[in-house]
Amino acid sequence: MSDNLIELVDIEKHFGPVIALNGVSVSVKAGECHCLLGDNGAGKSTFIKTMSGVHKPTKGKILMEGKEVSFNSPRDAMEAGIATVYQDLAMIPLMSVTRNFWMGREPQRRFGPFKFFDFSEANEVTMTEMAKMGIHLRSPDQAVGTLSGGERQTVAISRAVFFGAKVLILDEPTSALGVRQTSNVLATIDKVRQKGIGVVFITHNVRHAMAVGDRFTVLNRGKTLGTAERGDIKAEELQDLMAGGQELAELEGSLGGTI
Amino acid sequence: MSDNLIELVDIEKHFGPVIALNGVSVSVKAGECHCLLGDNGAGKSTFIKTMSGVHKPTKGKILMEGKEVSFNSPRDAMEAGIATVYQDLAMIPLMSVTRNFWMGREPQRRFGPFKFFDFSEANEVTMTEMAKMGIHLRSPDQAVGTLSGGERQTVAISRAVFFGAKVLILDEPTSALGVRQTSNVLATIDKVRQKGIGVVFITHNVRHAMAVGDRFTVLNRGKTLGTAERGDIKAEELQDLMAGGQELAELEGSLGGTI
Amino acid sequence: MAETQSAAAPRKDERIREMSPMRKALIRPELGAICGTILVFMFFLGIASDSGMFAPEGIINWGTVSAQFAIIAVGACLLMIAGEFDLSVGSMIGFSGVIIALFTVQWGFPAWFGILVAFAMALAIGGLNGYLVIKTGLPSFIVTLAFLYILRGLTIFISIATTRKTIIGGVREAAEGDPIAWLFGGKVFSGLFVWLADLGIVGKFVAGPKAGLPVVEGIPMLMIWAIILIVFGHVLLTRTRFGNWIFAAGGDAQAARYVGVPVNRVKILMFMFSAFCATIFATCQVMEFGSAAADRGLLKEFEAIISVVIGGALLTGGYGSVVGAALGALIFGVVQQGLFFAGVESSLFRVFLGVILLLAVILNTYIRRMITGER
Amino acid sequence: MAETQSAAAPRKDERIREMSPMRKALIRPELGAICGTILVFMFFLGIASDSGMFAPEGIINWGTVSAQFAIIAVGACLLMIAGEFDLSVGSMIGFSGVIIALFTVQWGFPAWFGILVAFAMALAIGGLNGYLVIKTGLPSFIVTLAFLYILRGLTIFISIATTRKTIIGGVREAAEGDPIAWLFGGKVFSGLFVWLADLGIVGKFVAGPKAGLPVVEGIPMLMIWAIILIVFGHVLLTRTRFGNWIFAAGGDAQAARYVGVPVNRVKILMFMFSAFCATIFATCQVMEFGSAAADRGLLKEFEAIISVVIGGALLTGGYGSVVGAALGALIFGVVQQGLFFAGVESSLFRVFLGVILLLAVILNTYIRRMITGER
Amino acid sequence: DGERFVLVSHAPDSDSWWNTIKNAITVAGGQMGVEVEYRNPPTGDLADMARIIEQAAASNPNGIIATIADYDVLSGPLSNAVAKGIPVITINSGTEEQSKKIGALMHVGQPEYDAGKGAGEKAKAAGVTSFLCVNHYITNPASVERCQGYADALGVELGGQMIDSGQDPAEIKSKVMAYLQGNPDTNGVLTLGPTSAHPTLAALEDMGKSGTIHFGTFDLSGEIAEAIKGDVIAFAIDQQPYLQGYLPVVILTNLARYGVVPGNSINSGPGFVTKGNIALVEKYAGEYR
Ligand SMILES: Nc1ncnc2c1ncn2[C@@H]1O[C@H](COP(=O)(O)OP(=O)(O)OP(=O)(O)O)[C@@H](O)[C@H]1O
Ligand SMILES: Nc1ncnc2c1ncn2[C@@H]1O[C@H](COP(=O)(O)OP(=O)(O)OP(=O)(O)O)[C@@H](O)[C@H]1O
Ligand SMILES: [Mg+2]
Ligand SMILES: [Mg+2]
Repeated sequence: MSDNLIELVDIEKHFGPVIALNGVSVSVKAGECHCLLGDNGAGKSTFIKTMSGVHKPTKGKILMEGKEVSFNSPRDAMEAGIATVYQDLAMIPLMSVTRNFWMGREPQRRFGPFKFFDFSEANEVTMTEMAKMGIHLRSPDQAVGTLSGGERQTVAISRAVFFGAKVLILDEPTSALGVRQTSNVLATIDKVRQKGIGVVFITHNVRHAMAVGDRFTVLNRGKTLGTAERGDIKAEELQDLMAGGQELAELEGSLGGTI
Repeated sequence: MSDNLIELVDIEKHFGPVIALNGVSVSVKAGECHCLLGDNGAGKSTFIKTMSGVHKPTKGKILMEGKEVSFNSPRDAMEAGIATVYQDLAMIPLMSVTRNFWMGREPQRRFGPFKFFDFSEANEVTMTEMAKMGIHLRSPDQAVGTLSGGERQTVAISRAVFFGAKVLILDEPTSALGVRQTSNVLATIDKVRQKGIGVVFITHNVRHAMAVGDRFTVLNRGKTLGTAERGDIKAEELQDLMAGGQELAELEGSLGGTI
Repeated sequence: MAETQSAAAPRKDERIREMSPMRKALIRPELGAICGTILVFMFFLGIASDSGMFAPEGIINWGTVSAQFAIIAVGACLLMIAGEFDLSVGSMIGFSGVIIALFTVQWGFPAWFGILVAFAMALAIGGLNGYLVIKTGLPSFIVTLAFLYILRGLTIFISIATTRKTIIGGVREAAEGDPIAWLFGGKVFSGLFVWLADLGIVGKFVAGPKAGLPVVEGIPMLMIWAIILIVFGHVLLTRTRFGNWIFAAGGDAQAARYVGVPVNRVKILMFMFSAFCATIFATCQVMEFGSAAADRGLLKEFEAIISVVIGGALLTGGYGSVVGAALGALIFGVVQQGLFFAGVESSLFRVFLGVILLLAVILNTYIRRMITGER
Repeated sequence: MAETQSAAAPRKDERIREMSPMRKALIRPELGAICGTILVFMFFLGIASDSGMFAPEGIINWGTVSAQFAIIAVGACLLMIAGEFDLSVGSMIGFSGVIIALFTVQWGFPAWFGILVAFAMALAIGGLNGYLVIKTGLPSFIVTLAFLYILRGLTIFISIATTRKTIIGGVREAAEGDPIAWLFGGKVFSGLFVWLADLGIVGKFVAGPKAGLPVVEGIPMLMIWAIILIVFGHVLLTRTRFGNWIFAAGGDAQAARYVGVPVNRVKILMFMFSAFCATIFATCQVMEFGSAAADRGLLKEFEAIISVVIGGALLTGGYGSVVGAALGALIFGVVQQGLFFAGVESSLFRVFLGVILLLAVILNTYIRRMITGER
Repeated sequence: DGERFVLVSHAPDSDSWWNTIKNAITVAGGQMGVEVEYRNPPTGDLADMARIIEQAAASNPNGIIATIADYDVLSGPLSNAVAKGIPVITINSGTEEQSKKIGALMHVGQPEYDAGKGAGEKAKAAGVTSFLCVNHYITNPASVERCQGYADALGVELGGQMIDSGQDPAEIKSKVMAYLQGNPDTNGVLTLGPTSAHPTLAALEDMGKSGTIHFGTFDLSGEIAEAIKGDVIAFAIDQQPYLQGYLPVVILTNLARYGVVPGNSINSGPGFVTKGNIALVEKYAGEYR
């Protein structure tokens, strides 16, 4: 638990004239849930996309278990053990659950010189993994489009876990979910963490962050405002930080401080 | 404040084999914020779409200020004073702020036998209304695509208010927003309510509901679980109700009860 | 309090460089088409200025071709901005022409009646296209592709079944003295050109039956129609309530529906307008050349779409400009005729067209991203 | 605990009626095409069974036409499932054919060399198409529309510039004894048909130099190619990792990219495969008929797309089946040739085609919604 | 009685020239009491035409009438039909030799190149030195042969003098005008049919060049007849398509009924329609002429 699974140092990322990240450092340890918080446009998504190989950082370095690495594609990052679940892009609704589950890492079976998608294995694994997460599918051929939002998130998470992710990144997995679905996802995060996987969890909801987070990093306008351990910081302080710290007190006052 | 602006009685709505609403009654008073809560798929969106004329109810009736009405299109509902802001569908990103603001109710100026879109008035009103809500545009021609999510919500809300809505419906306006943007939207709701407009506010976040809500109605699987006044119910109870009331206690326990 | 807070936000954004005001003023949907037009004219002024391309007859020449493209491009442009497109334009041109010829020549009705029938049928078919797209929720590509085949088949079938010909001549004679027909086939401002010829600005015929008359007889009604439609389309789109609805229907039909825009009506009307433009095209053609043929208009749908896209409209709807589409048609016409004036091997025209299309669209995409903040 | 809770949810959903297992087993992407095929065969068995349509030569006849459609439909199908489409297929057919003919007849290279060059160029152009779509982010409609014009223009230009003709004959003679050419132009199983003719099942020629030989010489290689491509496409799509990537690339390119699917590679490869299929088509045609012409393949892109769409694929990608596309091609071929057999006025063929397309797509949409839960 | 013949042409659906032949087979069919079907590839793709011939052969008609638009493509299917014992008569494009090689009974028609050459010889006699060939269907091989024959008869390079005009009348007109403005020394025009002839007439009219340029065209129509009378068009090459449709049906019927057949091919053209012989032609132009 002491050593960092992954460490990103002084990451900068520019998109043409836009400076999306301006020197952000974050590290994730095994078995911890590291919450990434911040306002809209703070750069959270950009940051984790850098981590998962979607963007190449303009400056800064990435260390995996102490060694410097460089990801040229999401595939590289996945192979290094970094799995990412994006809110809207977790699954492809037109495809079956099995095909989605294995997408990009399909199990193959040799057949003479040819390799085929091994459906019997894939289906079996999918069904059992889904059952472990509490989702009982009618059949592994069922299209993802017929699942609810929370179920889709869960499929995506269990896929990541199954493929032996060392670091699991979740970008706003709970924003569109109801209370029950949310608690389902949070419980899943908790389970994943207990397996010794490092989780990066992005949310706008301080309560959700407090519920599962071990450490909290707040981004603001492309910079880190600092990292705090669980227990060192209260929900209200976090909230202040997330909003940039200014003027919010006033507003909160008028609304009862319960946002 | 005593009389109902709008009252929906025993609404049922079926989509082919799916029974989305199965007898839901809700009323909204002037100057109150009525929160609609419930799990994913509970039927909240379907309910408010019935209210705003998108769907016709399979059964049940709608009373506006005591008189029974029937809406054949969103236009009808708008004309009766019901304005709705949908989360993802509030604005059209490719169009300018002015065009979005006036969409569907463009001001016209006669010019002989012809009527033209009165841009000078439209632009002026847009700029001042936006400024009132705290958004300073570079120019009214700016495309909505260049605004942030919270700003888009605010434009949509101020549009609804400007057009003299008596009832303002907001479907999950805060789910993708950061803390600061959220408080902005909540503050806006507060302002709107103070003008004597009835607000229907859908959210999954109990805190957001508690922050601005006067009454709370929880839907579950197409039915009402009941309506409570502010002060009569605690956040935790509401949370329980939203999740369907079962088994959640257990889960909460393991996660510290702070979802 | 909320005000101060978010009011401050857009102002103090240190993370984005500001655009110069000059650049901002220039950036508009039709910018690409404007640049393209300037380039194309410069190019042909350079290589073909001594070929008569920019003499009055030359201008009327490429002007007419461009006007033709512009007429169907306006319809295609508004429809595309409303989020749909129409592959049946070409077949509709053939169909309307044959209907007019059948009624006037074959069945002996007055020309105005034939024209009215053709417009009525075209509007009905356009409406049907739109109705099917709306009701079935199918992509307009499929529905109008089906009508591309259905209309072309019907046109050939009807003309063969009734006249045993696929080319029906004699319309001009039949339409002689008709109260409406001259609106489509005539030429205007002939007096002006006689005057200009007397001044020596426009040349005169020196030989043949027309010796002494100006080489340019007048402005063909085709051009007048093109101008009317461009102005109408432009005003409709940018200056009216309905224009705002067109943008809204194409930008996000669902969002527009929810604020009360009658999206279905807008889309169906635009399908009808596209068919209307095709019929204008067909009528002008029939009246000018005096004959209708079942194969008229082949591939015109692509040419309309190309003009519109060169003009900066977005294939997926919600963005574009009628002026841009008109400039696209102008580029199309000038390049096509210019290559002839310049004496380039004519089969290479298609190669040029393809290359121009690609370049224009890449430029337009870049401009659009700057305007709309799209990524 | 979380388990029990959501585990229960899908089971006790009282708000949705269950589908019968029978219905569930039947519902598959190609269901519409299967029904269509059955209907079409029943129809023609009814009205044209005595016209020779179902005699061996008749079967070979519509079989060959369907095989032709199927060859390009397989390419178009995989490309469409990968989320793109290709309007340059028809022009590519003309281009490849002319290239082969130029190399073998005009420049005297061996046929295998000409064929290889044509395939190499087609793959390069397909790759370029794909590269442009990926790099510029433009819709493939625009990019391939540009290539529709560019390739057709080049084909006409090259053939006129080098041979002063738009048709180049004599390929068969030039390809005599070539080690590769028979793969495209030959016929197989001739022995079988001699035997069948001796049994009297297949007729024999009665006059001329071929007297005594069976009227069906053998199965044309075109059909063999169609079967190979269908099987290859089907297995690739449904049974391999790459097939899963094709679905993923078309279903949601961004989501696929994020889980590590090399979407760009998949799409570019599919553009190349589509060009490859077009070249197979062209080579078979050139080798069978011995000549190439610049107008070959006109409008074939639409026919390929129509076959694919009748076969149940989604125009916007991510959903479809190669078997469905093959059945779509079969329907297309049978209807086209069958109407001839049945003696229907040929111009009505297009009307039928349009109507079948509309009906098929409406049926397919309904089926797809049941499968995917799409709304 | 009730024999069934199939006529397969190479023309796309909308080619107006073939109406004459369609009308001819209707007339002949009525007179002979036989059924004649007309088939053609919808887009004019010759490979599709080969399929149609195969299909026609499969339906076992009493005879097939077909053009030899491309010998390479069509010789196979046609000789197979002959080998099946179906009498074949070739018409229109193609040569007598090709017809013989296929094993057809006879050829009724006129080769395209020779027709173009005939036109060119007339033009040369009229003093044409620089010409324009308006090709509205450049993708069809026969069209290029006509222009080539014309050029060869004049003894000049074809080169850029053949233009790819497309099928849209306004575009054809504009392109002709553009060409003539760019090449003012042009003194001869050849159009390949009504589709290109009508807009070219309009173009000349607009440019005031009607009657000043030697104008030849293929095929006839009302407008063309009018222009011949008005001295704008010098001649129209008429291969008398009516005969190409009528004769084969009559001959095949008689062959089927009485086993009689003439021994030689028939040249239906080229007939040159000029002001001198226009009167009779005009009445039926586009329908039977
Ligand atoms: N591809 C891109 N091109 C240009 N600018 C971009 C791009 N992606 C992100 N940005 C900009 O970078 C900044 C950070 O965006 P990012 O999506 O990382 O924010 P975020 O913290 O995830 O916000 P949210 O909470 O709304 O998801 C924003 O200003 C955004 O506009
Ligand atoms: N057009 C439709 N056709 C068929 N079923 C529908 C349709 N719209 C909604 N439903 C179904 O009706 C039920 C209620 O959906 P609704 O969108 O109202 O839920 P919600 O409470 O808004 O959920 P969320 O919190 O996820 O937004 C769901 O089961 C949904 O699948
Ligand atoms: Mg984000
Ligand atoms: Mg909802």
